[in-house]
This record gives sequence, C-alpha cells and structure tokens, in this order.
Amino acid sequence: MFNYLHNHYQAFLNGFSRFINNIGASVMMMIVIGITLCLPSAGLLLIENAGQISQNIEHEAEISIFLDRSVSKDQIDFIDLSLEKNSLIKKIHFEPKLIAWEKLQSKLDVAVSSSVSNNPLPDAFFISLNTLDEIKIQKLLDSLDGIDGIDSVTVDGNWIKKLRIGLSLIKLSVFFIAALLIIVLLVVIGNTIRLQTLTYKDEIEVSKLIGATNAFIQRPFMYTGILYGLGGGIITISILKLSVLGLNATLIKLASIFGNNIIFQDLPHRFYLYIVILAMLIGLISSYISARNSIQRLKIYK
Amino acid sequence: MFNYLHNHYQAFLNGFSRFINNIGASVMMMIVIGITLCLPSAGLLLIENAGQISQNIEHEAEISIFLDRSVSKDQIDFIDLSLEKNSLIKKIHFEPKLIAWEKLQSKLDVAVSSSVSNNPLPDAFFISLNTLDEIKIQKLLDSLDGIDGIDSVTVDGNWIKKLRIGLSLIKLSVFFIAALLIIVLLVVIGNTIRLQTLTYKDEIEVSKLIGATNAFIQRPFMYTGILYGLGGGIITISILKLSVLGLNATLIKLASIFGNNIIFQDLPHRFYLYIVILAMLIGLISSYISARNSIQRLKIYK
Amino acid sequence: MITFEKVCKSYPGSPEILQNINLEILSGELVFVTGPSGAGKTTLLKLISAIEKPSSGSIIFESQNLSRIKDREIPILRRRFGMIFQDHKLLYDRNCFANVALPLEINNMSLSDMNRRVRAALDKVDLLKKEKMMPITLSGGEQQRLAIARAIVSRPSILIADEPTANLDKEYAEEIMNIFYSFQQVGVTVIISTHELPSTKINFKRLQLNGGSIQNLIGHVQLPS
Amino acid sequence: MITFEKVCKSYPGSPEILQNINLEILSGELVFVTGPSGAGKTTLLKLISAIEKPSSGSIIFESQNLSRIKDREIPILRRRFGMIFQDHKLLYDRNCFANVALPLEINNMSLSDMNRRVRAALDKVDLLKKEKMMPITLSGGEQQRLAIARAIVSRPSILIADEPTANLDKEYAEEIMNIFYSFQQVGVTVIISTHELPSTKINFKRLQLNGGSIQNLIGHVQLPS
Ligand SMILES: Nc1ncnc2c1ncn2[C@@H]1O[C@H](COP(=O)(O)OP(=O)(O)OP(=O)(O)O)[C@@H](O)[C@H]1O
Ligand SMILES: Nc1ncnc2c1ncn2[C@@H]1O[C@H](COP(=O)(O)OP(=O)(O)OP(=O)(O)O)[C@@H](O)[C@H]1O
Ligand SMILES: [Mg+2]
Ligand SMILES: [Mg+2]
Repeated sequence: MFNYLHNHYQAFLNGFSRFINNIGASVMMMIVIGITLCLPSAGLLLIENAGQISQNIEHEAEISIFLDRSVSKDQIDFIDLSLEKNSLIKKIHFEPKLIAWEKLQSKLDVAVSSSVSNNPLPDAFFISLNTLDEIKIQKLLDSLDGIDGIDSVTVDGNWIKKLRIGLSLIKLSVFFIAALLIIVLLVVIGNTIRLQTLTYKDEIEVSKLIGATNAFIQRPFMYTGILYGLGGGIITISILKLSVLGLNATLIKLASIFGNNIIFQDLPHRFYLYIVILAMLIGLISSYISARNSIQRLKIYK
Repeated sequence: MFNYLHNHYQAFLNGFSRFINNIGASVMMMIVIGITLCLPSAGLLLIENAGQISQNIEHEAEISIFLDRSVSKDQIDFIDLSLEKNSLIKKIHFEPKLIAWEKLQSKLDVAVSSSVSNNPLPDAFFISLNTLDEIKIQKLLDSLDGIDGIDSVTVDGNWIKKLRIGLSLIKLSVFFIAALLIIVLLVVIGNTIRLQTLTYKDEIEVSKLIGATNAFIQRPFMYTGILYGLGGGIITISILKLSVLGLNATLIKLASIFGNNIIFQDLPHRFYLYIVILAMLIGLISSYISARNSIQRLKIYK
Repeated sequence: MITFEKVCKSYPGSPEILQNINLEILSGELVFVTGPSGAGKTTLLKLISAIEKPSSGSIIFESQNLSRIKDREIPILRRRFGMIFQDHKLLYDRNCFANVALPLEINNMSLSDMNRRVRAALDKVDLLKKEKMMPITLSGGEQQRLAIARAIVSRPSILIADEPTANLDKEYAEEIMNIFYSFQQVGVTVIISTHELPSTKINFKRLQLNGGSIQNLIGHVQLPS
Repeated sequence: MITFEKVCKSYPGSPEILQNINLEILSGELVFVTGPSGAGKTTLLKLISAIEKPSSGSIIFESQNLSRIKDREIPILRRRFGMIFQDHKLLYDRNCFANVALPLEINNMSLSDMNRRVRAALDKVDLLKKEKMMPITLSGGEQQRLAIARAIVSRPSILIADEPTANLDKEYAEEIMNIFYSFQQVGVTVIISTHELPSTKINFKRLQLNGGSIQNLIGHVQLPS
C-alpha cells in the first residue's frame, strides 16, 4: 500500500516535471481547454438564466376571457366559481376594466390616452392552465363559450410556446455543442499526449527494456493530462466569473436603456467545482487512452 | 529558378508524406481548425444577417409628433412644411388618426376594440432623423414645441438605439471572439508543429550535420501547416453551408410559429474563399514561427 | 540456468539467422559469444532477454519457457537482468546519475538507497566525477562505461553485454572485463558478445557463431596462465 | 588544407581537453587520430567539421577561419565533408536507401542520379541487398557500414570518420579500411579516429592524443611491407 502510494507520488512528480519542462505546451493546452470549456459553460449559464425567466413567465396568463361590457357582478362571480371548479385551470386572475385601462394608458402615450375620454376596455379573466394539450384546451374553450356574460375568449399561449420551443432548441444546441467540444478536447489532449509520448520514445523504450511495466510508464502522462485539465478548468471558471461580473456591471450601466430587471444570475458555486472536475476528467481520460495506445504500440528496439 | 521550384516541390512532397504518416494527428488538427473557425464564421453570418435587418429598420420613425385633436388641415400643412425645411429630418410620415385607429384595433383584441365606439387617437407625424446627437435632437424638440397645433412630442428612437447598441455589442464580441480563437488556433497549430519537430529531432539533427540549411529543414513543416489550414478551412465552410441549408429548412418548417419572414441569407461565395485562405494563412504563419524557433533552438549534438 | 532446445530464429522477410541451436548456460558461468558481423550474436542475446521470441524450439530460463512467456511477465523477468546494448541506449535528456538511477526507480527504491547504489556503480566504471553531466557530453568510451554502470546498479543475477568494449582502448577494455569477472566471482551469470576475446587468464565458455549461422559450441577454455 | 594554430578547447564546466594544438593536414593525406578513451579524439574531429568552435587559437580550412565562421556558411562547408559519427546517427524511420540518399536530397539532386549514386555507395559497403530494410533490423556492424555509405555517397572532398570500425570484426574492419584507402587514392583527404591502427601496409600520418591532452605529432610512418 505504501509502495503503491510512493509509486504514484513518484509518477506525479515525474508528470509534474514534464508539465514544467514543456511549460509552453502546457500553458497552451490549459488555455485551449479553458477557452473551449467556456463555451458550453456560458451556455449552461444562459440556460440557467433563461430557465428562471421562463419559470417566471409560466405564472402569467395563457387564456384571456373578455366579458361583456354589460356584465353584472353576479355573473362575474358565477364565472369565477365555474372557472375555479375546473381542474385544468391552475391560476385565475381577474382584471377589472378600470385597472386594464390604467395599464393601457401607461403603455400608450400620455398624449394619446388623455384625449380618450371613456374607458373602451371590458373586464377580463386571465387564467393559466395545467396543460398544453390542444384537445383539452379546445374542450375548455367550448365549455367557456357557453357561459353567459363572456364576450370572447383568446388563447394567448402561442408566444410562450414559441419561447419554450426556442429555449429547448437553445438547450439542445448547447448540449450538442458541449458534446462536440468535449469530443474535440478529448481528441486534442489525447493527440498532444500522444505526440509527447513520441518525444519521450527513447525513455519509454529503455524503460521497457529494463523492466518497467506499461502502467509505470504511462502514469506520469496521466498526471500531466490531469494537470492540463485542472489548469484549463481554473481558466474556464475564471473567465466565467469575470464575464458574469463584467456583464452585470455593464448591464447596470446600461440600465437606463435596457431597464434594470435583467441581471445575470451567477451559477451556483458547486457548478464551478463540477466544471473543474469535468476538465480534469477529460484530461485524465484522454491522456489515459492515448498514452496507453501509444505506449503499447511503441515497439521496443525501435 | 527551376532548382528553387524543385526544392519546394520536394518539400511539399515531404510535408505531404508527414501529413499522411500522422494522418490521425492531421485529421484532428483539421477538425480543430474547422470547428474553431466555425464560430467566428457563424458570427459573420449573424452580423451580415442582422445588419440587413437593422438597415431595413432604419427607415422607420424615431420621433412621434402628436397633434391636437382639434387641429385644422391648414395647421397640418404648415407643420409638414416646417418639418420638411429642417435639414436634420430625413423622412416624414404623416399618419391620420383614422389609420392609426385601424392599426391599434388590429393590434388589440377584436373583443376590446369592438366595444370602443369612437376613435380616441390623434393625428400624428412620424419622422426619422439624420442624427443621433442628443443636443441637436433637443434643439429640434424645443423648436417643435413652439409650433401651434402640436400637442406632444415623443422620441421613439430608444428601441432602435437598443437594437443598434445590441448589434454593435454582438459585432464587437464576434470580432473579439474571432481574434481570440485565431490566436488560440495559432498557438495550437504552432504547438502541434513544435511537438512534431521534436518527434523529428533526429532527422533535423542529422540533416543539419550533413549540411542542410534551416530553411530546407523547416519547409516541409510549413507545407504540413498549410495542409492543416486547407483541410480545416474546407471543414469550416462545409459546416457553415450545411448549417445555413439546415437552418433555413427548419425555419420553413417552423414558419407557422415564427412567421416566414426569417430566412438566413447565405454568405457571398467569396467569403467562403476568404475563410479557406484565412485558415491556410493561419496554418502557414503558426507552422513557420514554431518550426523556425524549434529548429533554431535544437542544438546539434544535442 | 538457460537452455536452448532446437532454437531457430528468422526475421520476417529474411533467411534464418540461427538454425537449430542447442546450448546450455549454467548459473555463474562466464560466456563469450563470438562470430563475424551479422552472424547473429545480438540476436542470440535478444532471445535470452525475451526481446525477441524464437521462430521455433524452446528457451528455458529457470524452468520458465521464454518462447511462451506472457507480455505482462516480461517486466518482472527483465528486472533480474542487467543489459548493456550495442548502441548503449542512454537517455540523453537525463544526466549520468539519473541514467544509472532508472532501473532503481523502476524497482521503486527509496531515495537514500538509490543515491548510495548509483554512486557505487558510477565509481566502479570511473565516472563518479561526471555524475552531474549529460551523457551527450561524454566521450564514446565514457558512454559505454555509463551503460555498464546502469546494467550493474540493480545487482542483476544475469549480466548480458553486447560488445561492451567496442569503443574502448585496450586499457579500459581490460578494466571493464575485470568488472565483469568480479561479478562472475560473486555468482552472477555473465554473457558477453564480442569480436575480440580478452587476453586475461580466466575460465570462460565460448560460443562461436559462424556466418553460415551454424553454431560451434566450444567448451571451457583455460587460457595459459 | 587544414591548419590548427595554438588551438585550445574546453567545454563549459570542465578542464581543457585540448591544449595549444598546432598541426597541419595536407590535401589528400590519410590521418589517424589515436589516443585513450576521453583523450579528445572526437573533440578534434568536431573542431574540424565546425560542430564545435575552439576556445582560443584558429583553425584554417582552405583559407577560411573556422573559429569565426558564420552560422549560415556552415551548411555549405559541411556539404563538402563526409562524416561518420561514433554513434552512427542513422535515421531509424527511413530505410537504408533513404538514409544514404539524405545528403543527396539536401544537395537537391535529381531522382535518377540519386538512385545510381546511392546504389553504388551501398554496394561498396556490401549492403545493396538490404537497401529496402530499416536500419533497426541491421546488426551493429551493418549499421556502421551504412553510416559509411552515407558519408561517401556525396563524393566529399574530406572524409571524417570517428571510430568507424569499432563494431566490426577484423575482416570487415580491413574491408572498410580499404574503402578509405581507395578514397585517399583519388585525392580525398581522410581523417580517422581509432584506438587500433590498421595492420595493412600503407602510408599514413598519426596524431597521438595523450590523456593529459598534450599532442604528439608523429610524422609519416611506413609500415613494414
Ligand atoms: N529485426 C530484424 N529484422 C530483420 N533482420 C534482422 C533484424 N535484426 C537483425 N537482423 C538481421 O539478422 C542478422 C544478424 O543480426 P545480429 O544483430 O544478430 O548480428 P550480430 O552478430 O550482432 O552482428 P554485429 O557484430 O554486426 O553486431 C543481420 O544480417 C541482420 O541484418
Ligand atoms: N559537450 C561536452 N561538454 C563537456 N564535456 C565534454 C563534452 N564533449 C566531450 N566532453 C569531455 O571531453 C573529453 C574528451 O571527449 P572526446 O569525446 O573528445 O573523447 P574521445 O577521445 O573521443 O574518447 P572516446 O575514445 O571514448 O570516444 C571527455 O572527458 C568528455 O567527457
Ligand atoms: Mg550485434
Ligand atoms: Mg570519441
């Protein structure tokens, strides 16, 4: 056991000294890993943020029910009651015509609204549903149509559908890009390690000739790979952290233009840990595979 | 002269055979270059497309001038005249209240608008300016304020400003990312070539010892670098072309959701040529620098 | 200790180098393998150290059949050998000390033991003064001696040396031979290929390989003392 | 052709190897450099081929001062030399033919000329049968002969050989020496370091380097015929 640890310690020292001896190559590997991992990480950040926004949106209306302008208080109560009984409906929001008018006024130009004397808007219910199932929604709409006092019903959900489709498209492409980039990284690191084994081919040959096992020979390369991953991961999270801070600072400065409700949520800290671990894993796996292949293939006496 | 060409031909054959002998490393280099260059190229595509959209938008209004509801035809003509005399104003569009009301009705829900009996909107001029200079605009606003028949003036330009700022931010970050990625590519290719020179160090040493010049030794590496660039460039434009085709096919399918006015413009064909040339240049430059350094540094007799 | 039974060896695409070799090397023997260039001396040594496998026949090393040895058993076997290669196979990116230390590193030896053993080996070949130097700065003969130090540092039970005195003048060659003798004295089996037999008085066995790849086994020879 | 004037050579961090050497090598001479291991034979040859520069003194090669030669003039100089290195310096990823062809490639020779010249050189060292083989599959002596073929293929005006017969048995060593003689016969200057003078009858000049790095210049010697 002590022997085993000592072995690994020696291999680590060896790998570390190779890392230092090729410091140029090492730094470039770390930068490559760092920048490459930035992309999917930034994607993760976007998804996390977009996810929150879309969750907030979920609570907003999906069906608008406009009532007759001449509707009575009793009728409104009755409609409210029948809506509340319906299990498809998650949330009900009643908007009296006065409030709706005020909102419209604040949206339209003052000049315009001030010239309108009487409120042209009706009372309305805005409800959100548990389902996106077209058939169920259609049934609900049909049943609403029959109720007295309801003037018209509009399904507002389309733009949320659009947003959701858009989001899931983005999510999909981020995962796709992430997978692609991780493969690229595996290949790049693996190839770098392979080229490195070639530059150490004399040492590998001699070591084999005097009785070193393949495991012994390949261990330092694996530590080099892990170090690449560690460095690269640290670069990634540094860039990410700085970007979030920088972006938010900019957004605050630009608040007058964009409004200050857009603030980037930072990733939870454990995500940063995950990124570093992922990077190290990538370094380990690619160096393991490529060193193994390369060392096994290297014929002794060549 | 013939000698010179023969020399380069030999070096090319040599570089090509190294490219083939290390076909694994070569393919991975090309994939790395190809994918890396995709990003700024896709950015270019986006900018080109966004640029066109924003040009279309430029012709729309930036200042809205709402007139008194009681304004007379003469007053309108007078205002029109004084607006046309102003050199800051690029375009004038008069929107009678009737048309404005129709537009609003089509935007609002039918149920709402049908319940509004009389048109609450005023006549309006929408003008676009030659300038974005705050002071000049303020002067213009002041002068407009004095004119009889004008009820209120609103500067609508904000969202265009937002779009423009957004676009130029995107443009800037695309160029920034492009520069970053090109540097990364230079470093990655350079390092790969450097590692390759190390695997050929015996050959380099012996060649030097028997009278080869540095230029002679480094030439094949440069051809290898150019080949990497060529392959990578071709991969980039293939991905790009396929993406544009695929994206447009998808957009057409989704036309029912997003509307079918969004169609990606392909890049002009000369851009594809530029991308390949850029990739080859990157390959050439990085392999030149790294092979040169590496070969000069390689001491003969170690 | 080592027995060849009807061993043949040919490389792909070339005629048979060794034909039907039978021989026995006893533990503690000193054996010289001689023969003209290309006769197969190096090939014979490679067969013993399991670098090459015989085309047919069997090689028995301490009841282990080397013609059927598994890849993962080879490292354990090799650690018992001290090998000196015709082309030295030194590592030119490590200094002399680190070159000699390599077999001990592989055996996972502690640093202090390593220091002591490496210094002793370097001293034996008269290179202790150059322990910090890189092999590339050594003369041809010094490199050869360095390779010998690396072979003896792990106190192998068999020493296999391929023309260990090729680059050495007479004086040094004799010194090196004396080192081999002293190892033999303490029970190490020593197998040396050479194209020049030593002129010292000592018991040895000579295996003469003829260019025609037929082997003449000449028994113990006592040089005139 | 080559004149050493008060040449001293020391490597950084070690004592002077060559002290105050004066010597002259005439065009067309056959020169043997002898001396014990570590005496500085290789160093002397490296000074002549501008691989090392002298610490002081000057080396004149055909009125060109090698101690002050510019880096970009060295390749042109080297192409006139045929060099055989103590460690061969063969390329193990090219076959024998390609190894020998390398100097001609550097001289930008046409393929057909190259073919002819390479075959002739391989034939001279008795390796024409092995032209398609990789150097790693050659025996030690065969590799040495391959290195000789590479040195003579470009018909150099000076041949510099560092222990070219170390790995060869007597017979082959004599054959190789005969190749060098034949080059000398056609006017090539031949400089050979060795720890064993040839036993053939021939005129040569011997430069004896003593371990103490003082040089004894022994004039033309005519061996008993
Ligand atoms: N891997 C190989 N593939 C093909 N042929 C080989 C291989 N190794 C050696 N040979 C051939 O086998 C023959 C014997 O080689 P070996 O190295 O055993 O000779 P040797 O007796 O050691 O010669 P030397 O004294 O020159 O070192 C040579 O002709 C050589 O070309
Ligand atoms: N680059 C170098 N740096 C430091 N010392 C060196 C260097 N090259 C050679 N030496 C030392 O100079 C001395 C002479 O070396 P050289 O190679 O010239 O000897 P040699 O006469 O060729 O010996 P051999 O017969 O063993 O080849 C040796 O002691 C060697 O260690
Ligand atoms: Mg041999
Ligand atoms: Mg020497």
